[in-house]
Amino acid sequence: MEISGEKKMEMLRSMILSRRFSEKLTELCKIEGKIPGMVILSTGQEAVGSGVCAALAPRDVIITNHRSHNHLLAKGADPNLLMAEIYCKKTGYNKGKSGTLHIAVPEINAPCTTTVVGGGIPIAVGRAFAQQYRGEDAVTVCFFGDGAADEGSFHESLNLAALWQLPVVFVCENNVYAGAQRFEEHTRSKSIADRGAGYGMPGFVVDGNNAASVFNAAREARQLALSGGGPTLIEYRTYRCRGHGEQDPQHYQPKDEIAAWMEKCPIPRLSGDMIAEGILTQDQLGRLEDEIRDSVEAAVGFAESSPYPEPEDALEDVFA
Amino acid sequence: MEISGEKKMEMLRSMILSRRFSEKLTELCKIEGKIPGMVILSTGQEAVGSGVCAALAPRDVIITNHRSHNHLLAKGADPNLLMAEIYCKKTGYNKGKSGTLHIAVPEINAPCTTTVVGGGIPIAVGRAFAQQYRGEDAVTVCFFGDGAADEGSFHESLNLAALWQLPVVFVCENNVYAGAQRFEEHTRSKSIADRGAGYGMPGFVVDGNNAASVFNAAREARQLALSGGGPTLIEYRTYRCRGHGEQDPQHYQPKDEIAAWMEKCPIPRLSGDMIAEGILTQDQLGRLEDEIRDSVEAAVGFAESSPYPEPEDALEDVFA
Amino acid sequence: MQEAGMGQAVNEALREEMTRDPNVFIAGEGVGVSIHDSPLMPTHGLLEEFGEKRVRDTPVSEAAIAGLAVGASEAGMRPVVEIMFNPFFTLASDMIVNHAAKLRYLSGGKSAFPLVVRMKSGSGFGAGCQHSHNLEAWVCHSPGLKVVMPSTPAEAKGLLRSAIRDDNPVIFIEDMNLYFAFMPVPEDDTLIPIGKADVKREGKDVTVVAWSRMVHTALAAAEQMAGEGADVEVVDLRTLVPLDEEAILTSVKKTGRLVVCHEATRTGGFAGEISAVVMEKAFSSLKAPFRRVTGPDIPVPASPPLEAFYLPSPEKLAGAIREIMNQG
Amino acid sequence: MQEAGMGQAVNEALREEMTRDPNVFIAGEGVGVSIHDSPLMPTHGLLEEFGEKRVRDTPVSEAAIAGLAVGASEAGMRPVVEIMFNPFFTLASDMIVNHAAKLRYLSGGKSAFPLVVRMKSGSGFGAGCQHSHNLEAWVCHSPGLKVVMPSTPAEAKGLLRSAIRDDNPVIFIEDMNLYFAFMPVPEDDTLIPIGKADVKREGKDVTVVAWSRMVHTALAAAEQMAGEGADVEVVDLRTLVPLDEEAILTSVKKTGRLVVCHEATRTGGFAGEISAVVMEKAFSSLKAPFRRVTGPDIPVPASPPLEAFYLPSPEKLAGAIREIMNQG
Ligand SMILES: Cc1ncc(C[n+]2csc(CCOP(=O)(O)OP(=O)(O)O)c2C)c(N)n1
Ligand SMILES: Cc1ncc(C[n+]2csc(CCOP(=O)(O)OP(=O)(O)O)c2C)c(N)n1
Ligand SMILES: [Mg+2]
Ligand SMILES: [Mg+2]
Repeated sequence: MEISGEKKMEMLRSMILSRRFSEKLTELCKIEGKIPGMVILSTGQEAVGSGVCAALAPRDVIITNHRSHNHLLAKGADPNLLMAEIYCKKTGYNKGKSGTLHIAVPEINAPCTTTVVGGGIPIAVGRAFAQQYRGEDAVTVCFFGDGAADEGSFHESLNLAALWQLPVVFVCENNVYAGAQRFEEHTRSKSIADRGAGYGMPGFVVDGNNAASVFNAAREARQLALSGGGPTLIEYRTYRCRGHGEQDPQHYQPKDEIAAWMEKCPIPRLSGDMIAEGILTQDQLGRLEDEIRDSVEAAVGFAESSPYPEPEDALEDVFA
Repeated sequence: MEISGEKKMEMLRSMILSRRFSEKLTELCKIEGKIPGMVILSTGQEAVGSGVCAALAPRDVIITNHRSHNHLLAKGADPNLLMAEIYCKKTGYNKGKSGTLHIAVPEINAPCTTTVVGGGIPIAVGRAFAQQYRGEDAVTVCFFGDGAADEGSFHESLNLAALWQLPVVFVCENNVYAGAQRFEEHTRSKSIADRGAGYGMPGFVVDGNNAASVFNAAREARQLALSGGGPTLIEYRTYRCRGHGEQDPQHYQPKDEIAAWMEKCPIPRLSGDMIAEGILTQDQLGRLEDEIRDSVEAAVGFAESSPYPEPEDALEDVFA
Repeated sequence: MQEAGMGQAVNEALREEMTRDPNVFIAGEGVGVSIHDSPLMPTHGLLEEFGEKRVRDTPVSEAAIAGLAVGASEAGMRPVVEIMFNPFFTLASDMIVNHAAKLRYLSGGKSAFPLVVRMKSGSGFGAGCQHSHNLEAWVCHSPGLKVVMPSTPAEAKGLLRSAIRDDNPVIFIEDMNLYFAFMPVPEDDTLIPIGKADVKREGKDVTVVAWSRMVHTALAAAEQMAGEGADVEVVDLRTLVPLDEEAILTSVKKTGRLVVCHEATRTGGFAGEISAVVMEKAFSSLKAPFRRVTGPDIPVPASPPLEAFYLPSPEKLAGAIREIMNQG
Repeated sequence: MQEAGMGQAVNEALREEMTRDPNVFIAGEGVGVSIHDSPLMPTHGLLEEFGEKRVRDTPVSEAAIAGLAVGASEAGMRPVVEIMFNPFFTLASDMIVNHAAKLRYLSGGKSAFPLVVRMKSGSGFGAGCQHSHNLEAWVCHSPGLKVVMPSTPAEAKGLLRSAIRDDNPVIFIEDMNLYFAFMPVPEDDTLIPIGKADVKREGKDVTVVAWSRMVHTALAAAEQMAGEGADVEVVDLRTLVPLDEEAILTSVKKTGRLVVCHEATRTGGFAGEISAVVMEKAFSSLKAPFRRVTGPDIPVPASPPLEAFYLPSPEKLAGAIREIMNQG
C-alpha cells in the first residue's frame, strides 16, 4: 500500500532519533557509574519500533520489553524524560524507580514495560481485552523478542487472544539473538510466525530492516484487528548490531555478520528511498540530523542537571 | 503396518481391564465416603492408553496425568495395588499419600503422575533427556489432555524437546473437553497437532478410538525417537464418555453426543475385528471378560481389606 | 437474615459489584460453565445473568488469566479472576508478583492495577498436595499485594466488595470447606474495610490469632478451654496484608500470651510474621512462650487419616494453649 | 590458599562434581555461551571443558529448565540448573514446588529428585525489582526443598558440592555481589554439611542471625558495635532449610538478645521464622525485644539512592543492636 510522505518522514525522524539516542547511551555507558543498571539498545533494529508505531494512532496502546527505548521514542516519548529516567533521576518518567529497563509512559499509551522476558504478552492481551470490551476504536501492540516466543506466556497469550479475537498485534522482533543464543540454537522452528497457525492466527515473516514493509504489515494487522478480525503475529527479521546490553562484549557475534547487517541499516535505506522519490533532500536530512542531535544533547543536559530522588522516596508508590 | 495377534490380544485385555476397573469405580463412587478425592476416569478413551502402551517396551517410560488409571494399567500396573492406592490404603502403590490422582509406579517405569494440568510435559522432557544422555534404547511417552496443550508448559517443553531431538512421544488425548469446556471453546486452532510445526516437530491427528491406529502411530513415533529422529506430537481424537470426574453431573454434555461416541467404543471395535479375523472367539472373549471381572473384584477385595496408614505415617517420605 | 455458605456470599458480592460497576468482569477456568452444577459455588449462575461478555471462561492457562487481569486493570477495568486452586498460583505467580504487584511502583505511581485474584484453598477433600497447599505466606511476602482470607460468608461478602473497589491488586483466598458451612449473611450492602482484624471472641488469658477456616478451629478450642477455666481471645485477622498490628498488640498486651494457628505448613508460615511483630512491639507484655499450631512441614497427603493428621484440630490447639497457660 | 569470588568457587565446585560424577550436568540460559565473558561467573569455561553434552544452553523457558531437572533427576541423574535471577523463580515455581518438592512424597518415598536449582540474587546493580527480589522465604515455606544461601566463596564451594550429592532438591541462592568479593578458597575437596550454621563471630551480648551477603553486613555492624562496648555474636545460617535451630538457640541462650538481618522485604520474610523458633524455645532466655533489619516492604527501586536506601546497612543494623542493648 502507498505510504504518505508525511508517514515516511515520521518514521525517518523516529529512527534517527532512536539511533542518536542509543549512540549517546553507548558513549555514556563507557563512563563508569554514569548510567545505572543494564542499558539495552535497539541499534540496527529501529525500523521495527519506528515503522510499527507510525502505523498506530495515539490512542493505540503498546506494551514493550527490556529493549524499549526505540519503541517508546517512536510512540512519542519525550527524550528528556526518557533520558532522565535512564539516568534514574527524579525528573524521569518514573521518578527513577524504573531506570532503563521498565520505563512506563501511560500518557502516550505505553503503560507497561516489563523486563521479564515474555511478561508483556499476557498483559497486552489484557489491555486488548479492555479495548474490545469497551468497543474502543484502538488496538494494542505487543513488542517482544524471538527468545520471548519460547516462554510459556507467549503460548497461553496467543491462544487466548485468537480464541477471543482480541484487537492485538503481536510483534516479534527477531534480531537473531536471545542473549548469547542464536535463533537456530533456541528453536528448531523455521520461524516464529509459523506458530500462529497453532492458534488459528495469521502469522507473517517480514523484513524488519525496511521501514516501509514494517509499516505496511503493521497497518494491515491493525486494520484487521480494528475490524474485529482478531490478532496477527508478525515476525520482523532484523539484527541486534550491539551486544545484548552495553556490558556485553559481543564475543560470540561474528564481526562480519554485524558488518553485513550494518550494510542493511534501515535508516539510509529509507532516507535513500525518500531522496530518490524526491520527498527529501540531502540538505533537509542534514538539518533533521542536526535538530535530532541537539535534542539528544538537550536530553542529556536535562538528565545530568536533574536531581536524584530522595532516599525516602523509595517508600512511595507501592499502593494506590 | 501389520499388528500381531498377540499385540491385539494385549490391547484388548488392557482395554477391558481398564473399562471394568473404571466401571467398578463409578459404582464405588456412589457410595458416600468410600473413595476419597476426585476420581477421574477414562471410560471410552481406553484405546489411547492401551494402544500406546502396547507399542512400548517395559523399559520405556510413561509420564501421566490426572486421568491416569488407564495408562497405568496398560503399562502393567497391578490392579490390587492401584485400587488400594485409589482407596488411600497403606498397601497402595504410594501408601495412600497420593490417592487416585497422582499415582506413581516407578517399578513399571511410570514414575511421575501429576495432576497439575500440563505439569507432566516438562518432566517427560527431562526423563527423555536422561535417556538420550545415557544412550538408552528407550523412549518416554507423555500423556496429556487437549486442555493441557494450552498451558505454557506444553509450549516450552515441545520446543526444547524438538531442539534437542529428545526421544519423547507427546500423546495428546483430545477427548473433546477440558473440564466443562469444549475443544473449540478453548482454542481457535483446528487441532493440537498443528502446533508441532511451530517447533519443527511432526504432528499427526489420529483416530483415538481405534486401537490399531493408536498402536501404529505410537509405534512409528517410538521408532523415530529411538533412531534419533526426535519427538513426535500425536493427537488422538477420542471422547470423554463420563464427566470430568465422577462428581461431575455432565449437565453440559449433550446426551446424544455421548451416545454417538459410545457407538464408537474402541472395545467392541477391536474385539469385533479380531473375531472377524479369526484370532478371537466369542467364547474366548467371554472367558477374558470373566477373568478380568474377577481380577477387578479381587482388587476391590484387596483394597477393602487393607488398612489405612497410621496418622503419623504422614511425616514420612518428605526427604530421601 | 439468610443463611449461606461462603461460595454463595462470594456469589452475591460478585453479582452486586457487577451490577454496580460495568468495569467489573470475571474470568477463569469454569467460572461460566462449570463441572460443578451447584448454587453453593462462587460463580454459579453469573453467566446466565451477565452473559458471555462479562463472565469469561478461559482455557487452562493460569499465566494468561493473571495477565488478562493485569492488562485490563491498567485500563481501569476491575477484573476478578479465579485461579482454581491455591497451588496453581505458582503458574500465575510471575504475573501477580512481578507484574501486578510491581508495575505501579515501576511506573512511579502513574499506573494502577485494581484487580482481584480469587483462589480456592484448604485441605479436607482427599485431593492431595497438588490441590491442597496453602500459600498465603508467599503473597504476603510480595510488596504491592493486599491479602484477604475471610472466615465467614458475611465477611467474605463485605471484604470481596471492598477488594473489588480497592485500587490495588488484592489476593482473595477462600477456604472451600467454608462453602459448605452455613452462616448468616446480611442482605444489605455492607463493605468491610480491608486491613481490619476482628475479635471473634473476647478473653483475658490468651490470644489466639487465626484466619480463614482456622478461626473456627480457634473458637472450638476456646470453648474447650473455657471448660478448663482458661479465657481465650480469638483474633480473626481477615486481612493479612496490610496487617492490623494494633488489633494483635492490643490483645496480646491484655492477655500476655499468644498462639497463632494456620493451616499452612509451619516453616516460613505467616505465624512467624505475627511472632516477630509481637516480639518487636509487645515483648514486655509477654508472660509465656509463643506457640504455633500449624500444618506440619509435609505436603498434604490424600489418605483420610493422614489428611486429618495434617490439619490443625481444636484439640491440638487446645493442647498448645494449655501448655502456655501453665507458664508465666 | 587462593583468593576467589563466589562465582569462581561455584565454578570449581561444578567442575569437581562434574569430573567426579558423570550424572552431573548443568543447564540453563547462558550457562554455556554467555553474554558475560568473565572468569568471575559461575559457569565460565565449563562448556569448553565438558562439552555440549553436559553443559546445556537452553531457550528462555524457565518451566522447561526446571522440568528438565525434575525428570532427569528422577532417572538418577544429578542436574544442576540455573534460574538466572531470583524473581524468575516464579516461572519455574510450579515445577519446583508442586513437582520437585512433592513427587517423592506422592510416590510414597519410591522416587527421589536429586537436583540443584542455582539462582542469582541480590540488589546493588541498578537493575530494578524484576531482577532484584529475594524470595528465599518462598522456597523455605515449601516442604520437600532444602535451601542453601552461602556467605563466602569457600562455603559456597563446600555447600554446593554437598547439595549436588544430596538426594533431595536443593535450592542454592548466590548473591551476585559476592562474585566480586574475593576471599580465600581452599583447594581441597571439603564438603560442608547442609543444615549446619556457622558462628562467624563470637560475642556475648547480642546474637545477630544472618545469611548470604548480610553476614558481611552483620560482621561490619559487629565491629562498629565493638567500639561501643557491645559484644556481638554473628550466626551465619548458611542453610535455611533444614534450619539449624540448635545453633540459634545456643547463641540466644548465651546472649539473651536477638536481631535477624536479611535483604528480603520485611513482611513474611524468614526473620519471622527465626523469631518464632526463639520465642517458642528460648523465651525465658530473652532479655530484650527482638529486632529485624530487612529490606522495607517495597519492590527494589533502580535509582542508586533509592536502592541504597532499600539495602540493610551496617549502620541500620548497628542502630537496631544499640536499641536492644539498652534494654533487659
Ligand atoms: C523470564 C526471564 N528470563 C530470563 C531473562 C534474562 N534475559 C533478559 S533478555 C534475554 C534474552 C531475550 O531475548 P529476546 O526475547 O530475543 O529479546 P532481545 O533481547 O533479543 O531483544 C534474557 C534471557 C529475563 N529478563 N526474563
Ligand atoms: C494447572 C491446573 N489448572 C487447572 C486444573 C484443574 N483441572 C483439572 S483437569 C482440568 C481439565 C483438563 O483438561 P484436559 O487437559 O483436556 O484433560 P482431560 O481432563 O480432558 O483428560 C482442569 C482445568 C489443574 N488440575 N491444574
Ligand atoms: Mg532476540
Ligand atoms: Mg480433554
